[in-house]
Amino acid sequence: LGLAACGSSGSGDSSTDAASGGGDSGDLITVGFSQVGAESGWRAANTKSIQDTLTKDNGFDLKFSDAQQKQENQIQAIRSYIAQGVDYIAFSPVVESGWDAVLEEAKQANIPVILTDRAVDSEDTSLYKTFIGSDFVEEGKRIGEWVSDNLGTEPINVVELQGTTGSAPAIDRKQGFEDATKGNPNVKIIASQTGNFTRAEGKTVMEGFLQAYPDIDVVYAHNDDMGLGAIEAIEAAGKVPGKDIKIVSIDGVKDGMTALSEGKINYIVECNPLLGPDLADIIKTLQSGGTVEPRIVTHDDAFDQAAATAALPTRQY
Amino acid sequence: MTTSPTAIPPDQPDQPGEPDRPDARDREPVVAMTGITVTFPGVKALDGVDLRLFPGEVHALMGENGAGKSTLIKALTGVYAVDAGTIVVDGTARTFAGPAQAQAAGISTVYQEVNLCDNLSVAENVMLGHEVRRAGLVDFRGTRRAAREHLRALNLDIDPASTLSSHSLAVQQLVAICRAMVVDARVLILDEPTSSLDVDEVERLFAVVRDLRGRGVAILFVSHFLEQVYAISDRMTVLRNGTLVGEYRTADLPRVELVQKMIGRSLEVLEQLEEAPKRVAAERGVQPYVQALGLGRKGSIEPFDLDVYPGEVVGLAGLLGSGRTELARLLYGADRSDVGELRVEGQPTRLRTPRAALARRIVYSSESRKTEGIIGDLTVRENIVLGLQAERGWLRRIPQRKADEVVAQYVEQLGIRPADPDAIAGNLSGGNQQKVLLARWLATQPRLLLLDEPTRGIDVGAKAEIQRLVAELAEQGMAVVFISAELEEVLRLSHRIAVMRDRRKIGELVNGDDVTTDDVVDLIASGGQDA
Amino acid sequence: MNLGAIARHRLFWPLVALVLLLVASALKSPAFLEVTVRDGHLFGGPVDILRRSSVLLLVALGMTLVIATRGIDLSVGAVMAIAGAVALSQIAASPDPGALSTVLLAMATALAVALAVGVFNGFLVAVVGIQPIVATLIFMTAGRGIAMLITGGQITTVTSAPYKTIASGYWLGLPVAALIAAFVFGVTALLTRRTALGVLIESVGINPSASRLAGVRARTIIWTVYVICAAFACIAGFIKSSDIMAADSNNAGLFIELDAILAVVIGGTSLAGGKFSLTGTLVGSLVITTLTLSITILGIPVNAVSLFKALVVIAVCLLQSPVVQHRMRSRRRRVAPVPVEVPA
Amino acid sequence: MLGTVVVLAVMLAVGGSRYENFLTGRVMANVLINNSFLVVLAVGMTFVILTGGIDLSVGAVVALSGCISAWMFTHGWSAGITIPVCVLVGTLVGLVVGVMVHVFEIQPFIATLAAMFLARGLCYLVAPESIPITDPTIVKLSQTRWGTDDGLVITPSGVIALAVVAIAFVVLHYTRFGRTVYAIGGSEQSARLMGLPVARTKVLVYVISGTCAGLGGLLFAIFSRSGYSLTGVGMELDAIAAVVIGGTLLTGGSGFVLGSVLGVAVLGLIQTIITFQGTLSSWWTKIVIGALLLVFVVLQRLLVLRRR
Ligand SMILES: Nc1ncnc2c1ncn2[C@@H]1O[C@H](COP(=O)(O)OP(=O)(O)OP(=O)(O)O)[C@@H](O)[C@H]1O
Ligand SMILES: Nc1ncnc2c1ncn2[C@@H]1O[C@H](COP(=O)(O)OP(=O)(O)OP(=O)(O)O)[C@@H](O)[C@H]1O
Ligand SMILES: [Mg+2]
Ligand SMILES: [Mg+2]
Repeated sequence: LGLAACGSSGSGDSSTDAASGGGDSGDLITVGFSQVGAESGWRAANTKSIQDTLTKDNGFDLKFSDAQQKQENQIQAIRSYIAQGVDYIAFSPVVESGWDAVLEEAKQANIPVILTDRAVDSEDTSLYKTFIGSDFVEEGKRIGEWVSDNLGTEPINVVELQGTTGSAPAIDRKQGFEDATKGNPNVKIIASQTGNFTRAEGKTVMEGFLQAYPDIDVVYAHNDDMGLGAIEAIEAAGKVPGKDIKIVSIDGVKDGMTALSEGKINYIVECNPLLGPDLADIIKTLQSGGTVEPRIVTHDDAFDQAAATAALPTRQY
Repeated sequence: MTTSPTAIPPDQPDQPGEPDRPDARDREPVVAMTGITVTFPGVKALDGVDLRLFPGEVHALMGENGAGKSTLIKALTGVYAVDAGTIVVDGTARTFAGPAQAQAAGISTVYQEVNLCDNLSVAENVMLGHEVRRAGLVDFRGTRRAAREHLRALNLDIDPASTLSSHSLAVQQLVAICRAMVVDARVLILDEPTSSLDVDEVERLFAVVRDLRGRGVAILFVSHFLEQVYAISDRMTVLRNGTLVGEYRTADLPRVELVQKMIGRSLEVLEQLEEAPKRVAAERGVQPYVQALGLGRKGSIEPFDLDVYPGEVVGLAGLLGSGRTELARLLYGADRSDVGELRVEGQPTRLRTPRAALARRIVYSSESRKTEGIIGDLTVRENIVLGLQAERGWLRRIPQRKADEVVAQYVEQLGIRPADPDAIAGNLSGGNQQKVLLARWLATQPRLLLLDEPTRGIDVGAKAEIQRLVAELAEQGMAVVFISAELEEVLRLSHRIAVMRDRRKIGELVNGDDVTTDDVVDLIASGGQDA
Repeated sequence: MNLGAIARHRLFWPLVALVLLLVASALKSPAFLEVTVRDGHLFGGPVDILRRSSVLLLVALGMTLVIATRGIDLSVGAVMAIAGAVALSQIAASPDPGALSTVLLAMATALAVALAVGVFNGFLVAVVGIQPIVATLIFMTAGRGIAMLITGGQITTVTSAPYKTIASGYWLGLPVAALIAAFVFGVTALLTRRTALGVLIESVGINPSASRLAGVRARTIIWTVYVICAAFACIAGFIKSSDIMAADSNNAGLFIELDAILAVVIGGTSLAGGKFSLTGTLVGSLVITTLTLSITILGIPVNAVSLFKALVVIAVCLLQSPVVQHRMRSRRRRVAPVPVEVPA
Repeated sequence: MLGTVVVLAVMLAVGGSRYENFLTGRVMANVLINNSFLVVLAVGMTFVILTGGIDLSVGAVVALSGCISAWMFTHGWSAGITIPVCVLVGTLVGLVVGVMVHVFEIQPFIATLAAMFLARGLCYLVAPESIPITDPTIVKLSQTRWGTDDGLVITPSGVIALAVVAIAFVVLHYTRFGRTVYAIGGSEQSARLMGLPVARTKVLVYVISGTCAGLGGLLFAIFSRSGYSLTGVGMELDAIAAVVIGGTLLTGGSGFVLGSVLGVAVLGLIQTIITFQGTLSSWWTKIVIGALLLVFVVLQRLLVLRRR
């Protein structure tokens, strides 16, 4: 089903051709993309980047679907893409495991699959071409290292605002942080609770922490939104976020970066959502018969307050 | 004979040894309840009551509304737990955990309120739990066939496959009775089975009951119709206010004495009952309060004309399912008419909702008080003022004082018991619920009162009271439409009688002293040709 | 009143649960129950609980009325999201986000939108006759989509002092959010108990067909409760978005309908409709809010949070159940429950 | 149920005319394959709703059953033991719920909500992270396809789902138990006074729903070959929606299990249409799902009113 389309499409750098070629859909590469959902600002930016890059002008016919955070919807969408006979399938898996069956179907239909943002745990790596995205453990590690180096010079009490219980970023970011701070006896995680990656729950949990533990030094939030919620809680309790209680988080969304430049957050490790251009490149490469690395780690910056102030004017998301 | 109204007369229950029916003496009672006491929060519904049922006997359980008849039945069948007392069935003491166990022990019951599942077919309602099965699976054809046979026994020629809800309450009552007959019960309990049946149905039922009696079944029968009780029962137990008055052989107890034992008062009430309420001739020539011109509704009632004048009681006579209820519902806007015109005081009016009728001072008291009348979880007070309140709208709440006044007036006037405005209406006895419903409508001071079986399940005293009330209200200028399965009652009260058959109004009779039930029955039989 | 009578009260066990949770929290963190005055405001755990329970209480109050008519409203969370999205995107777009007039106008717009949703829900249930759970499921899904459409899927953040006051401000030393909830509670209590609305709602809930025949405008009443419910959810949405000064369309009020229903039921109102208790709902809301707060304070491990919640809820429900209540009375008696009639 | 059929046909016609490859065997087969677990859940839910109850725990039970099976497989248990266990987990939860509802008279909504929290809580304990399932039986089950080459295929899960539907149909319509279910839904009090085994039936109904949820969990485990604690969030609402769309009244006493299957088909088709459209943003997806649901229930309602 998918083969005919593959054979007939143009080669190499076809973006300009396709743009001038206009509506002839035969020249367009059909890509089915199944997004996790729209659960956060980060995800919205990610979606936008993909939708803005895989346009008709750039030679793509994007079939987009939102799985509403349900794996069954995502499997259903991928099956539907296979039935529709798309050229490529890309998706951000809701969960790591459970993709073998449907990916095998794609493989049988000769449709190449690209994973974005989150990995799958299939042992058979031939099921997908590549996985492009950040390394969550690494993100946690970088935060941990920064905390250990910059704040861990004296004994500090850290509270952790975890992401959604059981989700891969939550597990990995916790893991990375713990790995990095294990060696430093000064860093002590005194409490850890889930804030579900949301601002409101971040605030709620932080309020609880502030009631329960009078001596919090550092907040480690698994994403910016929970960090921003924590800022509200800390301010409401009459303390100064960024000074009385330091905050570190992951993501680097605009609100987070603004708070960082205002000194309310102390350190952010970026988790780049702009995967659209990379995805387009990978597809173009594959289309022209090239090969790609099985794991492409996106470039993630890390920002302290000065860097944030500098970067803020040019931030896209 | 003089007894104080409160004290229970020291009647001696007849000696069980005394032969009443030829073979009763050597039989042990199949059910013997002794010293039964049941209390609900705040109410002692039964206090040390005894009851014995003998095989091959019809035993009537008598008492006013709220005397505890239904409670006693429910205590026997395990619906309520008893606080004290013993229940002996077949010589062994039993406590049933529920109707299922009682049924298994051969006690089959028709409870007072129709308790069937109206989402299911007639056949299933009759046969549920006893379906004909083949290879473990329900055989619907066989089940329907069996059901049809059971229905035939009661002369009920309805399609067993039709859903129960499509039938009138009276039919449902017959179906419930049918259901009780399906099991080969040794004890059959009928709690007011005849309350909405007409003469023919009652006769039919009695034929079946006699037949069962002949086969040695013990039957417990509850009714407020004294004629019926005397026609069928061999023995009776009288309750008053939750206490036992005594057990008697029917033959030994004249009606007058029975009533006296039931209500603990002198003969007055009975006399009232006998005496026809005065019918005051309507002042003809006045505009009718309500005038239906070719009013009808497809599939439910053919177009009919009907005038109801102020001060007039119009009775509706007809057999089961003849469409009396439907007619009343059209006049109330409970169902919407699709042809014809309705005039209220000469003004063409479309009644789209009951609320619109209410605004024109037309009210309707439904025959099925359980599903369309009483708001079970609300108090007596709230139920009584509901009609008034609905009329005033939600914003202007009826002041507490006014509500209390109104409620007190009707509780007193209708003898609602317990006389506690804060009692939960759903816990009242059936008859008292009916009174509450009536109170609700009287409180709105309507101009036209549509009464659908208002005396259903009401005790003799209260019935007389209600009849008097209706006559009195008409005298004061209220227009009344009166529906009752009891033809005598219709005849006694109405100035005019509209006769219905097959969902059609077939004629009208002007009532007079010379009109008898036979005239009405003839009219129905003739289908209105000579009307 | 003797002890037995107190123990038999419907709200006895919920209150016990509330006290136990508070005591446990206070044991873990002794400062928890202290109320201090700081900058003229009251501070401390109890105040915090009051402030925090306002959102749930508002939603649950509306839900109580809906449930009393035998209905259910699953769309409350979506309405909260819409309220926040409309209000905040309007404030964010205005040239002067800090002006009181801007904020009031934005809130009025949001309220209008929320009322429209309520009207829509009520229409589906009361007029078209769709079962409440499905009728409101429509807006539970679509409403959140609309909220995200308004904010473009982003979290809209604003800085506006008057708006911030709603959730974080204090008046007369008390949190404004709690005062708003208390005010709405008072108004609802007046509306239902000083007028006939309450009893009419109950009558419609207990027996709709009998109520209609009694002349009660059943349809209008059912319609009204959905509108009221949406309005209350809208106010809750204001508090929620003001709390974080951001409209998080995807997460605002997510799953709050379940908590609200739980609060209503713990408060003793039956889902089968009929009699309702606003005080009960208040207690229910406090229990659930305290439960959530105590999870953090007691340091329940992340993986056990759900389990902890389940066990508390089950314990309260079991103790409150008619059967256990009966058992605990010295005089035992078995009365067949009076089931609520459900006409098919 | 006629309304459901008509609207379903309309949806297919519209979809077929709008999208290429829509009316193909493969797409239609996918609707069943992708929703086999939902079919089983909806069947169980139908029993509960017919008695006038509701079961909110099924989504979480699906997750629990999946997590337990994944956990057991990783700890070396064989499929012969694991599969029954993960179905019985559902049965057990159903039994607990049934006892809470019947013996303790806790309202079904609350009892099952508590069971939902409980099951979800147990999930986190059993499997904090998602666990892949590599057991050969499961892999085999998930890979087997019977059918034609053009995609009109059926999977073992699909067969199980259809078998469950058939059994449920017979049980509901042709056994005393099934008729008692309807009777209880019509009027529980009447059913009790009629001497029907109300207690047993009510408990059993939740046991059935729980068992179906356990089986649904197994099917989901086969479908996704993994166990994950966040599986099936909101799935109970899908199941309830399917049942109600299929024409069953939430007040109980009226409805058909086949209707529920059609309800699942409607939900599956809505999802399919959305992927075929392929241009809907996340929020428009939600709005369109809501709108289609609206169109659907209103149409169905109108059809019912017409027939009166
Ligand atoms: N479930 C209950 N809760 C509280 N009180 C009850 C309950 N059931 C009955 N009662 C009370 O018990 C008393 C006896 O009622 P019962 O129904 O037995 O009367 P009855 O003799 O059958 O009257 P009727 O002829 O009107 O049917 C009444 O005062 C009634 O209010
Ligand atoms: N004996 C019967 N056989 C068949 N159908 C019956 C019978 N009795 C009543 N029905 C059905 O019951 C339905 C309701 O009739 P309706 O309620 O108008 O009766 P009614 O005149 O008010 O009599 P009642 O209230 O005494 O039952 C009718 O549709 C009729 O078909
Ligand atoms: Mg009685
Ligand atoms: Mg009638």
